[in-house]
Amino acid sequence: MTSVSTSRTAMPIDEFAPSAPARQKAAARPLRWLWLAVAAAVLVYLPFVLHDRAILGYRLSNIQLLNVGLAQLNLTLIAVLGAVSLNYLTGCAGLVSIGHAAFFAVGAMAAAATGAQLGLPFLVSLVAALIAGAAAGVLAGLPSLRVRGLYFVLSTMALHFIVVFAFSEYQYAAFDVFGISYPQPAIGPFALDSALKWYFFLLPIVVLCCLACNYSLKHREGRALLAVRDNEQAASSSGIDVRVLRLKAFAFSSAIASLAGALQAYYLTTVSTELYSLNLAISFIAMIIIGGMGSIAGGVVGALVWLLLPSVLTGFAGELGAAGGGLAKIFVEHRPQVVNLIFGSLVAVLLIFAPGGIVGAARKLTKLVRPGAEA
Amino acid sequence: MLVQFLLTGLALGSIYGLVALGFAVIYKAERVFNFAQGILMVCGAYLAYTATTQLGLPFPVAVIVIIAAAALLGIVIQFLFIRPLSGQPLLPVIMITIALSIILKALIEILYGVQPKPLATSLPTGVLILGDVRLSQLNLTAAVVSWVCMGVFFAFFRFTKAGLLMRATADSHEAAILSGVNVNRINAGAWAIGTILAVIGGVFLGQIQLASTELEHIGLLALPAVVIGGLQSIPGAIVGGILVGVIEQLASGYISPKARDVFIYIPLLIMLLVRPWGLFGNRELGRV
Amino acid sequence: MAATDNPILRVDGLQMRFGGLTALDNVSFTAGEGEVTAVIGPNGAGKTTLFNCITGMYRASAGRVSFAGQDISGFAPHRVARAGMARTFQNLALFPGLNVRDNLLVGAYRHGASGLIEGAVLGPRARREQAAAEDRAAEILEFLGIPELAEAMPGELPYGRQKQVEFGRVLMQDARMILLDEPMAGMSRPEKTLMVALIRNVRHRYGVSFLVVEHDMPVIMDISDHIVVLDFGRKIADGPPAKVQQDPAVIAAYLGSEEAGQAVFAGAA
Amino acid sequence: MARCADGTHAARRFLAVAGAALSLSLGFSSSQALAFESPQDGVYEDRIDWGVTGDMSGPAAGSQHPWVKGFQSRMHLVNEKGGINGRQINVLAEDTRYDAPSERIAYEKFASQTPVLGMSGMGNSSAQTALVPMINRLKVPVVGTYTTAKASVEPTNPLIYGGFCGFKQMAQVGVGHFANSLKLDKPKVATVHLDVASGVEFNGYMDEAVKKLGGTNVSIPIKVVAADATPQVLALLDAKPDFVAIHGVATTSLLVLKAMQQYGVDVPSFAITYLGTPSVYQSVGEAAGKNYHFVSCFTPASAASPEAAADLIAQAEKDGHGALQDDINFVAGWVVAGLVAEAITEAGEEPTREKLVEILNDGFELPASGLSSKLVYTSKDHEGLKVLQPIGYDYATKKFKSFGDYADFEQYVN
Repeated sequence: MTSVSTSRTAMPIDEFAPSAPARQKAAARPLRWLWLAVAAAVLVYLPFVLHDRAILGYRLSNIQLLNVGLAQLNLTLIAVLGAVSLNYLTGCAGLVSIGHAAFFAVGAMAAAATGAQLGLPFLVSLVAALIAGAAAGVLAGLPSLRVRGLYFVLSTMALHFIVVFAFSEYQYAAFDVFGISYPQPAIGPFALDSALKWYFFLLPIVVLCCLACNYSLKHREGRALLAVRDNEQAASSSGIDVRVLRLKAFAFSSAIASLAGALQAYYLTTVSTELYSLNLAISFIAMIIIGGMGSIAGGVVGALVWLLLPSVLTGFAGELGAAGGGLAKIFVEHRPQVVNLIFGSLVAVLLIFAPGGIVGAARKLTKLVRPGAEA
Repeated sequence: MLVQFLLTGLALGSIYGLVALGFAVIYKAERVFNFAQGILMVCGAYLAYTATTQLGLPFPVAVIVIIAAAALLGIVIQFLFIRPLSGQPLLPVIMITIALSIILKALIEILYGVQPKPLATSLPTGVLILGDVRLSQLNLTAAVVSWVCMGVFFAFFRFTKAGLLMRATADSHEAAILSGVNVNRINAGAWAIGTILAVIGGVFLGQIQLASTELEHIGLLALPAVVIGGLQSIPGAIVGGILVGVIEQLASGYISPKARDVFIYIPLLIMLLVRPWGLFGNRELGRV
Repeated sequence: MAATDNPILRVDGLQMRFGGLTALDNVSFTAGEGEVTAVIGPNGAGKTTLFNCITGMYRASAGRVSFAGQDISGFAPHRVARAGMARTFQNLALFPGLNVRDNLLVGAYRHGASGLIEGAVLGPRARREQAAAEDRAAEILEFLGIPELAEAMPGELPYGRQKQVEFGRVLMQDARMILLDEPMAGMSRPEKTLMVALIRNVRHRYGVSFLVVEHDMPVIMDISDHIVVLDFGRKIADGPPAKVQQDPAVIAAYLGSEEAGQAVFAGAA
Repeated sequence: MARCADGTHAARRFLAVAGAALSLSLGFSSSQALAFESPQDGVYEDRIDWGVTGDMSGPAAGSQHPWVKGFQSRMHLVNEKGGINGRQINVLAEDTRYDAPSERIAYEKFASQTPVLGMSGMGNSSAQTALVPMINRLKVPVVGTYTTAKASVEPTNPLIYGGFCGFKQMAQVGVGHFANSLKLDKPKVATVHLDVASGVEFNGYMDEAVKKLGGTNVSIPIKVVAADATPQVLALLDAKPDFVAIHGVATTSLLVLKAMQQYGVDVPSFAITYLGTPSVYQSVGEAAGKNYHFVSCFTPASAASPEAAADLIAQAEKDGHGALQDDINFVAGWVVAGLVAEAITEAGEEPTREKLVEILNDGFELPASGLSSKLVYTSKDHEGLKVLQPIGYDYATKKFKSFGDYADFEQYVN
């Protein structure tokens, strides 16, 4: 209590000696850059591996590449946007939503109106999707001013059905029964006409969105969101306007989801109303449960597992072929069902035994192994 | 035409109401919003297929087998999936019921295959003609059975010790624990009842159509039903079910089948905003 | 100095009814600028209800609250906080998902203006505010004597420490008045001594006014300048500690009999 | 640091673990990797890879799953008889859950990841429409689609070949046959259809076919997850049609038929091909089912001549699909696999995707086999199976029965 400052305002930085953890952090910096470089290198090289089906000239079998392809990776990147934005909303802001697929639909509609109907450039229609998503997010968040908990969840579900209805009316009125077809996306003269180009277009968007979510949580209003999630009373008595902040979080999250929806629509070239089912919304919830609620990494990991694991399982089932006995035979015969069964069970087991999802479990493990490591 | 729609809606709504009632019982007991209610209904259709077609049991015996199996299923589900999560926040509990529905659907498809199965129960199939109005005897039977089930259920709650205990437990978990009630057993009982009600609904829907996992989507109409009626309210679930049935008929009949969802979910949204506790629920809940 | 000379908080005829139950019945008092005002009373006297009405958690059925010259009756909690009033909660209100430093940083919310997007894109204002808040948090942790706990999660800390963290968050708000709801409850004797010292320190250094609900009589008598006594939602006494301590109505309210009541206050005399 | 805010650490850790797993799996099998053969078009020394996509666990699984099984059974038979030019046909089946993204993933997988000579299936018309640009780019031929989207055949795409009866022909044959046999001039028709893309499309073809005869068609939509068809049947009563066309899934058509019976709407009806399964007839019962037909370019085993159906029945039993042998979708899969086998055979000793396309595009014909009508591809028309016949069900013998020969109904198709 001897080192207390006498001024009421914060002390200038140089007068303040860094505390022990802060110093440790500074020492860890070079290692951190190394890690980032390695990660970047992997992310840049990965699509070429999947495209050429080889690493450094060594041809790899499909199963060695875990039965994963580039199209899948691109769709996974788009799903990462969905999962991360839902995790921002649900895990970080504490607003459970089963209407996340609706924002994908909103993005696809915004892109259809601007890109397909008005013929505006691709990037413009992505911006339109962001704006439409934010606006729709505010609308979807309005019930949070009146109801909470389960009732709020149900309002998002109601919203889902209403948006899907609007989408199908729009599709049938303005487009073909088979769906809305989007023009070839291009950035200036550069057309996104191959899976590789798409990957390198999507990757920075996804990384930036993840970083944006992450940074926002480390600053004033983002942190306030976490506070609201953890204890609404204490948060509001710290001067946080809970209602407005929730709407902002909703707009932020759904803008990203809507962007993802527009990207998905362009990527698939044609989308129809059936794509935006309640199952899609549920799959995003499953992703954040699997990955881990309340962290950006959880959203990323969850989307990876949800989109890639089925093909890995299917791939191994294919390898199993006629080799195995009774159980293997069921697996091969009912492959899609067994994959679903494994997925449902995975979610249930994680919920019961590892409520923090894979990321939470990994954190616990590292804590056990290296008790001194960061929390 | 209006009378016809209303009556058919009433008959159909009775089935929804039955499923919704099962839903409300589970919710009341454990605050579990059960997204697996739809697939539990599907289980009913397949249980009926097994009992009548595969095992060839006479219908009355089949009914007993189906009900016993449903009760067992409910208890097993409560033990394996729900009990470990008791006291957890909203989302994990919702999600585990979704996981449960994925698991059950996969198991059904592995056991029975993905093709729908025709049900051959000895339920009546004829038509009842009342003036201009025609009601299928099957729908009518479904409605009557639903009402009988609801009646039995009320009697159970009002007059039996187990029912009283359940009500007491639903009102206050702590008080029940303090007075030595085995809450786990009560909750398992609620799941058994909820599953039985869903399964009975499933037998009828399976008979009206086919035993197919796609019936799940029809079963999920119990969700808006129960919310419109009031999550906490047993009569609310039934009224909500009937309302959903009638809205469905009127929307399909006068506007378009596609409009059904908006005509169910827009009132739901309005209801949530204006009167979140539903038509019959208690006020205390869910407001900011 | 008498509270009425220079009041920062003026409560006027406050009334709170829940259904048929009257939790606060026409309560009026004032709290002086730079003073420690205590609210005492037996269990169920309406102390926490009073706090909740003042801070906007409850909307009072009748009556006015003015704070630093501003009428804050009917303000939502965040507006009360922004007006310069901070509070702690009876049963601790920390953010379990945030570590100690972040818990404190939330307290700095009202001093910033940067939004979600500014944080997301690392806008200059967001970074500036963040740096300022972090410095302030480090300073306060130092002041509380727990700089080594910055990275700890609140759930890992003993109760007394958690209370300190909550106090720290309140300090981050740089409020003109701090409402403490049972700050000593569940604390050990040394922890209580520390807390008393903290309150004194803050008051003297920064001139912050306090409104305190507390059961520990010796502590109350020790730190307060002014005491308000509630019983069954009504104010039964109001004055400096020495006077209130002698008030027969207060003593009776506490233990039903004057002798037993005197014993309660004896330690503080 | 906040639990929520600390993303980068866990992400980093995840990448590390993933990297480790990848390198482990590489090291584990690097010896094999060197010797790994990589044929572009899925043709190996001893086998040919062929892709199949279908909904095996989603909303259309009830009809597409039997189709995949039928395809696989036929290929088992082909393989048991020694394969094609000494190579076994290896069917790679992908479950696409009636989902456009999954269909996309599967197609790209067939292009390069597990390269195939060609593929069949693709039973979601929206997904198919979405895939047309991708098919034009990656050039894996699609031989035998389970449903043929308009965008796939108009304009004629050298890479896409229909393998199912078209909605247009279903409408033409159904309308033509009923107008003729009921001796109707200007028929009044009602079409009950799902309110999804294919239903709206079918209704459009019905409009066209009926208009040609100077008649009228009323569209009556129904929802996929309907639990009751009273509104639809009341609309039917209102329209007083001479006959009814039904587009839907098994559950909805059952509802419609039962409700028709309940209201005593005793008019003949015909359904689209996909509904030709015994279970529909069995659950609807004889009273309502005797006047109900479906139109199809495939013949269910029980309606075909014993010789024509012998292989199918034997193989279905052998593969454990006995219950499916009379399912029209199983037959369709079986027929398409036959088409594929024939095309591969004609593509020669060393088939490639290019050769396959050449063979099919230059004029390709399969005669009516007893299980299907004749199939014709010309460079201008890739629809394939264009002649259909109405089929009914005989409740006494529990067998399907056709109303003549495919040739008898050719007149209605154009």
